[in-house]
Amino acid sequence: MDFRYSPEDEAFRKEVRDWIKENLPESWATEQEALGISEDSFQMALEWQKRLYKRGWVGLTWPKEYGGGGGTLMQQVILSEEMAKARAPGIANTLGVGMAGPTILSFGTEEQKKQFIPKILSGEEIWCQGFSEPDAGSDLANLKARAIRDGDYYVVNGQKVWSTFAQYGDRCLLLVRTDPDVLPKHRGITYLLMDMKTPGIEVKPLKQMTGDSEFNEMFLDNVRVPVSNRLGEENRGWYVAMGTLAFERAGMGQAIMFKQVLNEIFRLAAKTKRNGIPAIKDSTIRQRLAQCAIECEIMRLNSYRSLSTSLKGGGPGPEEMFSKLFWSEMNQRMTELAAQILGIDSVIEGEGEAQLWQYRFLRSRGNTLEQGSSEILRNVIGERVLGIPR
Amino acid sequence: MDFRYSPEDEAFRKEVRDWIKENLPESWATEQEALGISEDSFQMALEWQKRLYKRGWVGLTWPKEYGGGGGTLMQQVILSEEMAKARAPGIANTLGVGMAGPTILSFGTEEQKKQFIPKILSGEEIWCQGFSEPDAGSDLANLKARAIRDGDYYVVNGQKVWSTFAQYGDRCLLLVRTDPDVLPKHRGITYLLMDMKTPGIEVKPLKQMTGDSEFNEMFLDNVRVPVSNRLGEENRGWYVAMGTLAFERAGMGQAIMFKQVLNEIFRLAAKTKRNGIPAIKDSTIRQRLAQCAIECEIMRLNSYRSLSTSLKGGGPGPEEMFSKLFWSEMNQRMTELAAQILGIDSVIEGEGEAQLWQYRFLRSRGNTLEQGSSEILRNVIGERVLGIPR
Amino acid sequence: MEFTLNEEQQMLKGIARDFLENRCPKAHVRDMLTDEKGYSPELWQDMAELGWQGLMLPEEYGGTGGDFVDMVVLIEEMGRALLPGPFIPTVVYGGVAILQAGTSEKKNELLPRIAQGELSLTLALQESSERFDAEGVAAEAVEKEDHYILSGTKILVPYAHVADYILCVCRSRSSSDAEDGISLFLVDAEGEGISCITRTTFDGRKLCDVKLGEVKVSKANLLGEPHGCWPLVKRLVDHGSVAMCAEAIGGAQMAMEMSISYAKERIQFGRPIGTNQAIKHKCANMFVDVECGRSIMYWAAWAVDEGVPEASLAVPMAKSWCCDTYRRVAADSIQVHGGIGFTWDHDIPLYFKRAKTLEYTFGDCDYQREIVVRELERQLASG
Amino acid sequence: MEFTLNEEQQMLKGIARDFLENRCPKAHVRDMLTDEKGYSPELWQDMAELGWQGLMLPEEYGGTGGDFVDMVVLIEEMGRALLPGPFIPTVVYGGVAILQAGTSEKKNELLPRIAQGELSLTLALQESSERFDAEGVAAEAVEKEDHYILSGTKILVPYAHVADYILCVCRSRSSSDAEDGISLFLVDAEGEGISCITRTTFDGRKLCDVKLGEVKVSKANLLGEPHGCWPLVKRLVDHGSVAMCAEAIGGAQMAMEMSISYAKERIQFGRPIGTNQAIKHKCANMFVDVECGRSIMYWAAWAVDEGVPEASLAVPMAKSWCCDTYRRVAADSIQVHGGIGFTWDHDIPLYFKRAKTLEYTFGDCDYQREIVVRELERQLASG
Repeated sequence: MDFRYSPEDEAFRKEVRDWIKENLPESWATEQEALGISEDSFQMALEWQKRLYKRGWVGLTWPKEYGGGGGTLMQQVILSEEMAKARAPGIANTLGVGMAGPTILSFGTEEQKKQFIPKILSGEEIWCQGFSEPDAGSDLANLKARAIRDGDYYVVNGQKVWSTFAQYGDRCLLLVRTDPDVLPKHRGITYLLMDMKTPGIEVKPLKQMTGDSEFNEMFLDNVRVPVSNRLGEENRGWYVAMGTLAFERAGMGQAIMFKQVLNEIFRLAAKTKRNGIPAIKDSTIRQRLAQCAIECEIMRLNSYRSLSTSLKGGGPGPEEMFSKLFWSEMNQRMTELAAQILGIDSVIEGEGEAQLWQYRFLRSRGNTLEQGSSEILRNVIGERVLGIPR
Repeated sequence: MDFRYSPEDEAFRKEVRDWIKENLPESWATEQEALGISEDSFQMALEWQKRLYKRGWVGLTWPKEYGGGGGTLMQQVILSEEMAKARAPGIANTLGVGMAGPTILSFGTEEQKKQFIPKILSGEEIWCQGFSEPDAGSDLANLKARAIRDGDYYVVNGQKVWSTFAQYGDRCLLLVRTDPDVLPKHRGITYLLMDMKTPGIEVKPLKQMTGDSEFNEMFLDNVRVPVSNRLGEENRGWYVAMGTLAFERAGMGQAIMFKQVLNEIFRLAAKTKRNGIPAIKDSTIRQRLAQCAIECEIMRLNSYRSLSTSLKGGGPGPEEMFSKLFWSEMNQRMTELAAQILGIDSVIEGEGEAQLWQYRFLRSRGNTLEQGSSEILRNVIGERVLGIPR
Repeated sequence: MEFTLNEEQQMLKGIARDFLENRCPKAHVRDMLTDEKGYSPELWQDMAELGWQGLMLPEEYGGTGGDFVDMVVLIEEMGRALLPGPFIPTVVYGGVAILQAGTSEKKNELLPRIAQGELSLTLALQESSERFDAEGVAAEAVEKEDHYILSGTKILVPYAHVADYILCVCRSRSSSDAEDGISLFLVDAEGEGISCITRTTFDGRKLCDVKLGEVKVSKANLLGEPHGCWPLVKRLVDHGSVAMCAEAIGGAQMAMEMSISYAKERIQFGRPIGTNQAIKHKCANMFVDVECGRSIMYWAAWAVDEGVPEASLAVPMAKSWCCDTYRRVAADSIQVHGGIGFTWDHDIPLYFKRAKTLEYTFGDCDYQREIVVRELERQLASG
Repeated sequence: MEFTLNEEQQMLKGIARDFLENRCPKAHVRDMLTDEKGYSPELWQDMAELGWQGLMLPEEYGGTGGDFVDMVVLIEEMGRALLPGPFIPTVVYGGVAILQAGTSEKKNELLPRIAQGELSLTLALQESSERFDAEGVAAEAVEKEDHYILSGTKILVPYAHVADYILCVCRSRSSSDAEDGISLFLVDAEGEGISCITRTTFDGRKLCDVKLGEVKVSKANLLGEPHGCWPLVKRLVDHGSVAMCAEAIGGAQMAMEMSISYAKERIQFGRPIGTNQAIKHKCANMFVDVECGRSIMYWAAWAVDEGVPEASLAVPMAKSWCCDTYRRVAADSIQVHGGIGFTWDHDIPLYFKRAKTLEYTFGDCDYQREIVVRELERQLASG
């Protein structure tokens, strides 16, 4: 057991730091979150992605032949760590790089890889997704958006919800039903890569309780998707989709981001009075601060364990199975603590720091719902990891 | 809404207080709990029951014709309150008065009432129960102890567990299977009143994690129970049993008992140092003390609500549906708090106050299991009270 | 011993529910989120016609002579409907203060107008110290001939921007005992020297910073004894806290009912989601918490109304339990509803936000628990 | 970057599990509940033959030269088996203290005997003040020619009744800084003036009150610098705390495995009880908590072993999380098992009781969290 980084790793880290110092405008470090979900925020993310892409640091571990960086996993981790420490903005093509790319690299044809991967990395084509439907949330296999084969095309009709970033999307990861009769239902699902400019697609933003719109409803009316844009075989889309979800791991960068949020809460507790005394002098606040700090540290260590297992070529370790379950509930506790420290100021509309905490607090309620609710994730752990029957 | 007692009630209260002052030896107030589950403790309870019986205060609300007191519900509540305040010992025939009597009064024949009720009240016949079996715990309807009709007798074979006070029992509330084939299974169950002196009964104490034995295993080998001792119809015992469980309400006396335990914890916190300072100066301990105090008070108020509804002749109110769920989990929090205040002293074997808290702490773990586990009770609330499907 | 709603209370509850379902649907609540006043004067007038503003006032002042428990029955329904507006400030702070401490002239002048829905009042207590006790009162009242001059800044004053009168808690005399020297003034909100900055909570309520810049107030506008008003102020806060408990329980009840319905109706994996214990047990816990909250809330209401000593424990206990409950129930309701419960257009987030605002008003649940322990220590010490 | 067990560690783990399943079954654990010594000297000897007491000692002293992480791998298995006895006091307190601060004479004299299983040691730190910091140390050591005279009373000294040597933490010099003036003495447990009262915890461990009645200790038996031993004592406590975390995680792991098995096997209502989310999700939570505990426990072990500054945060974090986890997992295991899990003869209560004892040793989880915040405040203040 050894938690030290090798000299090569540290050299790469310095390279990253130096580059960030030169390329990341100082104000960007905090500006993006303040901008919320907006066109301005998206444009900043796009510009940042372009700069990173030029340096070869989008898709750092992806094959060079498709525009990737050809780097090591360790380098990728260091890159994420440093980006998080510098509070760099996110990239624009979150879903493209986080989900579409890895999925196409795993399941796509050579043509598909050549066609899509480079533009994912450069940000030329922004990806969104269309998985859930009104009656297919936790029960995703129940999806009904129907695709009927018509020559070299699938003709798709149906409705999607919770389509992340569909308002900015050029292309879409789409799950459709190609066999309506088969049981179990997940055997009749096909995975398509849909061009968002195809006629018949209508996107309606879905306003969240925060007031922002990250998600959308998407209505599909006789949308024609070429069969060549099918990923994997017909009716085998479920297996591709399950592969996709495996790429949604929380990484080291996220752990560091939480640690920074924690430090902000500490500073908030030091400067905010609660019932007449600084919040940080209050034992019950201190207990909660400590608990959040412990959980943040555990998240970091779990990421190290995953990394260490991956570096040795092992499959996902136990700690990866609950990473999202863990941080989503932790984040609710953290943002609730910040709100409690601020007290009534956290519920008043306005501007400035209190407003940011208000946003984070409200937004965190979605964490335990999106990408598998906590209830579903506990089922998965109980059934798939611990082997308890359904 | 009015939380005051009427002058008549207050007069009765004074009568009870005066009587207790004359009839309850001072040392008894604390001695019984210190004696634990033992023959001495049982004999004290029996003596106490006899004194109360002589005064007409066992079964205060039961009809006079069977030896009851013919009093009002309000008087019964006041009696319980005062007994709890004086820390009077429990009576010996807990199960007889708490469960057997009310069940026989509701479902028994005139002969059964005349035969059993007076001796329940006087303590001449101590009752125990035989419901659960190794494979019928939460799933009580799955019970298998088989009773086969043989003339005027049922011949019973099988095994029971968690038989409360079977070691002292003269008579037993017994659930047996008379129809092994019927579905749903609960339609083949019969309710018997078994004489514990019948040949073929073997009782083995079941040692709990506290070291005490409140419960027993009971082995039945060709035990002959007269058909005249059947309660209700053959194969209809389930409905009688469900009626029985309804009598297991937590009452006002219990609420007061918890309030006294709470006060003890307060005193404990005041005199016990924790990390160098009195525990009561520690904010996190204070928060927990407050939460326990609030819960104790809620339990008292819920009892008042039940009482008020009953006085008006109404059925059980919503608060009765979760009384046991509520206090069992509250008691775990309370005893865990006391243990935490004592710290390491609470885990060391010895004598005195710490030992009593250790016992209470360990014993409380059984609260969420006995008489319907918390999981089962939440199901019942969800399904029967809220109408959510199974 | 009587711990059930009487017939009149049940009738009041029924009427209130029908009226508010009709007149205060969620569309109205949403409209008020961005409304400058934050409430509908028309609805206010119609409530007055139902006798709501006068519910606790004696008949001689145009009221119906109910008690605080009746009021709490009504407020529970307002919480269920998320009714916005200055009802509690006007009726519970203003009405109770004038009724309990006003001169007969003030009573005759103001109470009938409250009952008729002509007046809106509020209470200005808190200051930048963000304390809830007497030590937090720094705003000064200096005696001068037949009047006082008030100066200082009050914060978080509910609906001061639409108030006709503001009850101002000021320090009129310095003393080693912080609770001594507190006076309560009935201040004309239009009076000279008063300025008001209005802030909106995320559930659409209005909280104002009220600046008292040398405001001249006649001695006739003193409420209660000069310098000795802290007990009255505390009583007002107790009334207000219990009113908030009622709002919380009413709101939690509604969020729970919505969750239970959704648990029965929403089908996933071929069966209602409520068949899963993760959902079913959440609903069961909501039920337990809400019913327990109802028990302690009504107990506190009765104790405050009767002015019995038990009130000093009942109020912080109720505030802590009911606000914890509302927060937990609303959060779990989002979880039961899944993604749809996280959207702007769904009603559950309105309850979730309201729960937070109530929780932080007059001290959060930790604070209330600390008060509970202090009071219990005092009681145990005095035997 | 390497956060997995290496091959040797995995082998050690496997051997330990097999050996302990065989030699320390629950029947042995139960026998020891009422045993006067509280452990089996025979088993102790066999463990020494496996090299366990010498695991962390250099080869020159008869050890195998492992590190503290290796030791923690072993102790995790001991926690799983609920092995009673003075292993941690002897090996972690005694062994580490002598290795880090002993003179070469003492090392040569004692370490080989530890490795061979000939010696049992313990640490006497706490006193009636029930504090865990230097201010709690009141026992005095008065210098006199070539020796010190020790007086005072130490409490909660593990297995002092069977110890050959007791490491006594005493105040040898008064100072305004409580951490200054602390010395550590290696005291012959049979020495004149020492008396020992043995108490038994409900999980069968022995904790002794050790009275130091003018005990004469030669200067040769000083460990480390006189007056400057608090950092060493703290290091010993850190090692001990992490060892307890390992015990906790090993025990919690076993309680969890038993619960999962029971959830799969126990049939009620015609199906395994684990099909109910109330049970399934409890098991899932156990799994998350235990795995997280393992992550932070190994991190703390590495940090303590390396002596890096991160240890000051890692240790209280690990102690708090691991002990919380053990308590929760054991309590939930009783609940999963139902009535049978509440009986004396079932193994789960043994884990439940062990969890409580570990929780309260060296400060409960609240205390650890308070230390975490203090340390974080210090770090943030110093940038």
